[in-house]
Amino acid sequence: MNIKVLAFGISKEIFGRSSVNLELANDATVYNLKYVLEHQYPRLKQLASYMIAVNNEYALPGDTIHERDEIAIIPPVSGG
Amino acid sequence: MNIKVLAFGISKEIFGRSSVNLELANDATVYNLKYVLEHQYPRLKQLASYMIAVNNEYALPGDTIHERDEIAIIPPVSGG
Amino acid sequence: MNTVIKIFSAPLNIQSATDWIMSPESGGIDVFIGTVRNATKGKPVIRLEFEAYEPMAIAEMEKIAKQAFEKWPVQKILIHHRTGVLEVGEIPVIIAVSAAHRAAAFDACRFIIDTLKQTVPIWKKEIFEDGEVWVAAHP
Amino acid sequence: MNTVIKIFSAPLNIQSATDWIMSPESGGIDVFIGTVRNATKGKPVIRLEFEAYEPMAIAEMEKIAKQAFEKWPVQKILIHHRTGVLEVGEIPVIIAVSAAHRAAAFDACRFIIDTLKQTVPIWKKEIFEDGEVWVAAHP
Repeated sequence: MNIKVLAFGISKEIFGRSSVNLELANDATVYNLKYVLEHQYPRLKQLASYMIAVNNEYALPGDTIHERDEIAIIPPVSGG
Repeated sequence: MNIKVLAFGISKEIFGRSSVNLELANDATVYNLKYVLEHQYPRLKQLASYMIAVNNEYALPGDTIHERDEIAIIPPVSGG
Repeated sequence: MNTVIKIFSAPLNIQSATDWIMSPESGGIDVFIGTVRNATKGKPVIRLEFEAYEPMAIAEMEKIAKQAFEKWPVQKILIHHRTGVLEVGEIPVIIAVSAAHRAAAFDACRFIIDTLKQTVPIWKKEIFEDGEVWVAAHP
Repeated sequence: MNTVIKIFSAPLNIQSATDWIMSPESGGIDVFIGTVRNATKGKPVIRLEFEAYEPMAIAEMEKIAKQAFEKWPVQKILIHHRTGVLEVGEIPVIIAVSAAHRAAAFDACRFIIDTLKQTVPIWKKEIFEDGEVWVAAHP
């Protein structure tokens, strides 16, 4: 399946744009997504940490991703 | 010596006015003042507590009172 | 000590308090606003009356501000207190504290209102439909 | 739950926040105002830029407000957060909490800002004279 990953803050700079499209296996998990992302954008590994959000919720590594989910990469937040 | 005692809140109601004048011995202490006040205004004894202020500071029972001191009776405060 | 401590007989103004407290050096500001509640222990309150022993109240509030500056790295402290008749919804007190970092502002602001309520010679009378009472006067 | 949670690209207004939070039922209001400090770790800051993942940021702030209502007897919660370019002295965030009694307002307000800084997807870039950095991005 093809998914789009939204990017913000430092991750937008790492991607060079505000979203990227990726090919993932149909039963891919958040863990698999992070693996693919870090392979294509190794600078992600230099972040203090980052999370994946699925449909506006923080996701766990084992959570499955579906084709129409809204996926975003959440680098360390610093609001307030 | 003759001293004036300022009154606020419930103590103003107990005195029936915003200050009272009292005769005290020249070496009178805060303790002596409270004794005289409670004798003349027994309703003071029904208060949860009260303090005497001398020159805008809380005074201790053993503090001596001087004729030109600004004396006030401070019933339980409830500002804020 | 960068403080403003005042007693007003006219309504307090939140905006003028926050205008004064803000500065380029501060990162966090905590503001406590006391308001007149329409009930106390379930009983409807019509209005409040505040009376202050003004020179001593100012002196005690200055002491509290000094203690706050000694205890926490805060930058500015403002205390505005009302006297006179206050209707429900009006503001008896505004306390504003600025600091480089928010923890000090929160700690100091809370310390100031807690201590003010214990030591500052200001008295509040609650007026009910069927009478009135000086708060905390009797056991 | 009586809440107002909003993200603004225009300057925040303290008075409109406090106007909304005040009510005849409340006795204590705590307001936290974040402001852009002119320096971070001693280094002069020119300006900040805030970016939000807006729908998720709103959802996370609503979760925080819900937790605050569960933990403390509070009446109203307001969270206003800025995005875009902020100069020194401007306001990135206002949090206001009202309660019958002040302890709940203080506790909830502090919980909300502490949690917001940990979980809400909003990012801050500090712009210095000689460069810029996304805060907290790197170890």
